[in-house]
Amino acid sequence: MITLQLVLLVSSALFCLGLAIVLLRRNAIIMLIGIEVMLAAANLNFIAFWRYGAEPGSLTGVVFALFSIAVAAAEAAVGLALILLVYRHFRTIDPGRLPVAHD
Amino acid sequence: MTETATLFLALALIPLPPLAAAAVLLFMPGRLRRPAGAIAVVAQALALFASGTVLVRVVAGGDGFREVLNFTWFQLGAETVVPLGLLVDATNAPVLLMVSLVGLLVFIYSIAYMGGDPRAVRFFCFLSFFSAAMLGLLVANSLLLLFICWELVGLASYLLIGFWFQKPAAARAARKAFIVTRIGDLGLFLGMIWLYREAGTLLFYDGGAGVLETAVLGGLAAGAAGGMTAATAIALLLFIGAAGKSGQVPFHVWLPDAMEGPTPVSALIHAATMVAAGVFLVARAYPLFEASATALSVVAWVGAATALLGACIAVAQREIKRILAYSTVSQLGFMMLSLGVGGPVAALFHLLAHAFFKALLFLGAGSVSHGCGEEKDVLRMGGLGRRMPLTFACYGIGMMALAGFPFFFSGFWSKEAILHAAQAWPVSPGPFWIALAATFLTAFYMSRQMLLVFFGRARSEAAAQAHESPRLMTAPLVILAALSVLPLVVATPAWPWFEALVRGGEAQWALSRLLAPEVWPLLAGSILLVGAGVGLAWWIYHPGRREAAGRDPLEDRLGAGHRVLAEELYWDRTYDFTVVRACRWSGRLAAALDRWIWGGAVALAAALARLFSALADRLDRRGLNHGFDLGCAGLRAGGIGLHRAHRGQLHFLLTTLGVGAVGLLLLLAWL
Amino acid sequence: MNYLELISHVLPEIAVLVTALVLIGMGCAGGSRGGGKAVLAVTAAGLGLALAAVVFGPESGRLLEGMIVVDALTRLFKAVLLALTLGTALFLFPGGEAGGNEGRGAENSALLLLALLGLLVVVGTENLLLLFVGLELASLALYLMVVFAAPAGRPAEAALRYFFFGSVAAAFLLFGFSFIYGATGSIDLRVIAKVLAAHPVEPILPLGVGLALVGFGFKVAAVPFHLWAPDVYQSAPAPAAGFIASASKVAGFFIVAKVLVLGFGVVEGSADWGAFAMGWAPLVAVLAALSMVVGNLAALAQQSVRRLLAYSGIGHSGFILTALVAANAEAVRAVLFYSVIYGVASLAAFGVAGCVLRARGADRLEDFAGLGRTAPAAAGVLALALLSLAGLPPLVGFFGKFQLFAAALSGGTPGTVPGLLWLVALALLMSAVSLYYYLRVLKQVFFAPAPADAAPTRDTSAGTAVCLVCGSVLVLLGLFPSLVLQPLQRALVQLF
Amino acid sequence: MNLTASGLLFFAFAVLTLGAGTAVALVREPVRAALVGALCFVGVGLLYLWLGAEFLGFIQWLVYVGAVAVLIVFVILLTRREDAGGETEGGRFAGLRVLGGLGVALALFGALAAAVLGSGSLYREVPEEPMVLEIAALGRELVAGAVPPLILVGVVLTVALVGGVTLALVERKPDA
Repeated sequence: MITLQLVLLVSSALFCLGLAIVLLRRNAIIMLIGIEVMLAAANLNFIAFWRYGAEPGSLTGVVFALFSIAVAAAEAAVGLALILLVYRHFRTIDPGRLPVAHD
Repeated sequence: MTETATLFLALALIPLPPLAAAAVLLFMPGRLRRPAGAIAVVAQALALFASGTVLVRVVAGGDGFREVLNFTWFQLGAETVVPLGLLVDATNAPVLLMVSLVGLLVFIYSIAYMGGDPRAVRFFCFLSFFSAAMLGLLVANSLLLLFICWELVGLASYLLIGFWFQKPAAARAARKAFIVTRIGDLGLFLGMIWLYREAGTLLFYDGGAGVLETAVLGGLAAGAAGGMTAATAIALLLFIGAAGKSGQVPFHVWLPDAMEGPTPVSALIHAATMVAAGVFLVARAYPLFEASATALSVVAWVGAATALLGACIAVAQREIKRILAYSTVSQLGFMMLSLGVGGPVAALFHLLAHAFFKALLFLGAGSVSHGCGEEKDVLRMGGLGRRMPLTFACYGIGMMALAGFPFFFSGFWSKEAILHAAQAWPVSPGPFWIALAATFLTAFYMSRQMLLVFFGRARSEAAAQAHESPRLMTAPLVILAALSVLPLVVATPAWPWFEALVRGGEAQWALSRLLAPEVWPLLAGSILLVGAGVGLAWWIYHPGRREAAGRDPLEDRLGAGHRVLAEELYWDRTYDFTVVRACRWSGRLAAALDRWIWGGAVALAAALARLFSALADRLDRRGLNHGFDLGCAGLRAGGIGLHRAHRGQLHFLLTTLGVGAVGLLLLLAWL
Repeated sequence: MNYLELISHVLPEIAVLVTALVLIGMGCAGGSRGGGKAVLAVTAAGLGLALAAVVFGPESGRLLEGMIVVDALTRLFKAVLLALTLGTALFLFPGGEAGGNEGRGAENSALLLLALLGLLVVVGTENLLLLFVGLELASLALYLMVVFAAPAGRPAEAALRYFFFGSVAAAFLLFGFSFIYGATGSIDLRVIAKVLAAHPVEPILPLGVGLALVGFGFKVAAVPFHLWAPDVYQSAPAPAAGFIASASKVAGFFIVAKVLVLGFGVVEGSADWGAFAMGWAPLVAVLAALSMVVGNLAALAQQSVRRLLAYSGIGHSGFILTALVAANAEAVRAVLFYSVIYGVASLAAFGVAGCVLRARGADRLEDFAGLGRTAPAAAGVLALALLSLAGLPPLVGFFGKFQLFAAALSGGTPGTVPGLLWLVALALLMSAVSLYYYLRVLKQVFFAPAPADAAPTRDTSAGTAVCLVCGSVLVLLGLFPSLVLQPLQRALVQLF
Repeated sequence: MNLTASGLLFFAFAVLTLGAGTAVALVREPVRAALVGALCFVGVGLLYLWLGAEFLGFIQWLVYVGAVAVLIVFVILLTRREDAGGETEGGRFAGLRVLGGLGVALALFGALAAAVLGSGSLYREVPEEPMVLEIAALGRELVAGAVPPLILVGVVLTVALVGGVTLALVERKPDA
């Protein structure tokens, strides 16, 4: 009774929620969480397509999701390192308060 | 070696010596001015010799002579071959001779004129480079090769106009010339690509498969695309390029400004050769134009408008070179007009004749201002006839050739042929009457210039102490004067040798044709018109009159009309009111949007505003003079507004990304 | 499957990876402190080895469902990427010191190589999974490179922007890939193409392609996904900016062309004027048009030359995408050819900008005044690069543009108005605008007198060599385009 | 439409996940936002479980809840000294910004939902046979078919490590 469509709607909503977090919050760390939510939504898609797929014997979707979790973790690490660096220089993690590059 | 091989060796030798000279001069130390000039002159002389050989061969070849040498530039896979080619026929052989001859004379003149300039070596390098590109353009048998040389000619012109870049006006004029002609080149480029799409080749002649041969032309003229045939569209696009280079009305604005360059440059590039490249392109691609009556009509009307407007504006100019520049615009209009009404031979002959006498006039003008201390205003000269007799005599011959004095000048007969062709045009009598008016005005403004410069009393200190120029400068004048007279024999209705050469057939000598009923009334009429023009000029500017220095008697007689003409028809002012305003306002709009409305709409709206202003800029530039520079400033201001939109905060950037994504998806949904 | 076979097909990548690890080791051991020369030597040696591995490695192979693909095309582009990276390294790490950050040369070079590794993987795969991981590897390394050489405030801010922009774009890309996987059941481009040819297309497939285009648009800096580029180009240290502008962009265009034409050629749709049809062609056409207009107009207003180059790069993305819309073999050839020469030209331009930046401390237009006299080699190459970008014959940029636009017009039946005429006309108009701002730079370089107190701009010997190589490439390819076109054509014949 | 236990469970997990996600967007205090973020990741893991990918669910919890969320909270604590009051809703156009962000997100959702609802083949139920993700099969896949990405992910993590370490090293050498 739960169709694939419903799962996809949930993942789409999750993706847009992640985007909304990125666009609405002015704390770089929370924005980072938003990005992770977006990536998680994509993973949910992969798993859903795998589960509802024609040939569940193939593990493609799961493997893709697995790797993207790892990549997302690395991305989070780099992001946090950059945020810390910016914090050290500007004493803020609000991107809106960073001096914008001028020329 | 076979005869054909020798011919192509000679053909290849035409652009190569100047190119080699340019390469050598590029690396030559700046103090070796004399050797530099010598190298350039020798290279040019070689090119002239080769051109002469080629012309002799063409003349000997007779009827419809055409030799083509195509070679593969490179090949991709089995079927895609990119060929280039060389071509010699009666269309380009005389022009080749003219370009290398005028080039040689100008080079010699330059040794004297530019001898003292610290960057003379660079100057000769650029001149040789220009000459090589121009000659390459003429011998090309491929629109691609022609276009490459075409662009190089533009680059050389940019470098030469801006040669005295310390003068801000020169730098501006150079940029303006480069960019305005390049806008024309866009049309040519687009036409070339389109032609390539239709024909699959860009060779002019290729044993039946070239773009100017019947097989391809038939295909081009057949298909209807959006109300016109492909031939019409392509021909019009090519004509945009030709109009840009040859200073036809929408694009003529760069030509008068280009006079900021050194005088030899004006003579070589902006009188004799480069500006003729557009006319030559149309003549070269004439079969393509003939395939489309619409395109030919456009050419005719644009040419007529240019001829008249150029002549009108020239009437009220005061700067000696500027008068000549507008006269060049006007004469180029005559050539285009002739092409449009179906007289390509007359156009070609006028091109050749004009090249000699206009180069003569420009060099003469250079000699005049050289003689009276770089004075340029004709109203502050006067009485130079006595102090510079040789220049006066040569200039007089050039002036009479340009004005169309009867019988003994090449200009008379070439103009006669053009008028004749225009009269015979079945589509409309308009261009013919316009051409007659322009003929009258030409005689008037040239007489005005003569009277003001060489007759009467000196109206300034400098003019009173004028002296004749050095031998090296006057010698080319004499030769050019001779050349302005001599070619008359080959293209009179009595002995249409030139027409026979280009069109094929045998020229018969028959003096009686001059008195044929379809010839003599026009002949007589145009002589009357020229006489009227000269008489009017004499009436207004006769040497005995006493006016304050620096005042043009025409001003009093024409009143407000004179001001309109002197201000070059107020095109600047109009331009300022329309385009520049539009640019500035759209820039402000972009900035305001940036400030007040948040979101991705900003970038979009700013981009649209910029797009429109850029379009407006392009559109309204037609017919508008140095407001162009203001236009560029407006464009820049708009660009700044757009740039501000991008300097937003991270959230703005990310939202724009989101808006872009949504936009893409909505576009998908909409489709 | 045989590991040995696998290894033999990825030898270039292994060479780059090992070199990067060696450099990291050198960094840990403090090796770079002694002298950057050692770092540069190791980097160059590693790149040389990788180049050799490309040249002498296996000529074709397709392993693990298209994860590793070796054919003439991938080998050609791996070689191009390696060469561009070598140029970046020689040009922009003078003496191995990166912008005053002594002692970081080793790690910096390692990151450069790791970014390159990501790009090599991306070029050599037809599998969406490896494509994604490779892109992420390149992106992460580049984020770090932007901030790495001089972790002062401004690069840090630029890196943070770059990171957020890139991460959001990557999320879009991944989300799009998930839909593509769902709609076709595969992540192998060849299989996807087969499935699409056989089955009706549902809306989620174009949805997936559209979302993926966001990610690709970020990579090639196409409007409206370009906003990171000006800041990053301007604030990043020269090596990173040069790499982003050349190698990274070449790989970006390669992968966009390959994915769209190879995998989704069936759902191309149409961007012909008045006959738009659903598919990726109208989307790419819109991106192309926006990029050309925004990039070229915004470049008019720039004072910083690197920013100007960034906007001009955005404009060039538009030109390149214009041809891609036509989506035939000719178009792919034109796109790939132009992206290569664009990479060379912008490497040269960024290299010279980097030299000026080092000598005078800024890269405003005024700082280029008199360069023609103080550093003629650099100025000459800058002129060649900019005029080539402007498309002036006989430099190679002219022929590249001719090919691009000829390819864009090549579709449709002869005798009718070409469907993409509107796009090509816009592109030509914008390329006329571009001439204006390139001339602004060149005017400063050749015609403005150098300020009396300016530090002289010196070329390093390696820098001069790269200059000369880039310059001669631009001229030589202009005269003999077949040097690159011929192998490209041969490689493409296998593909189509 | 009859709700089965499994269906109810799906809705519960979905509501948990989306609710927690919404909370991240709304909660002002960074630490709390991070904690509800972790809850969101837990919900995503539950959805993985529901879909039969137990292994991935556990990985999700391990990586996100165990490592990333902890790291995030840690960084928030590191950076909160002067940012204690959470983010300032400063700027003249905060309202417009929120409106724009919401608008973009909603429009995107509309586009996604339209495409998903318009695809007929997605109206399909879960295949009947019980689905178990065999870890052994996954392992075999990783060492056989997915070796290149496996190694590459290792490299990606190396980059993150090098980056983190080196950027941290900068702290010891404050710039002049």
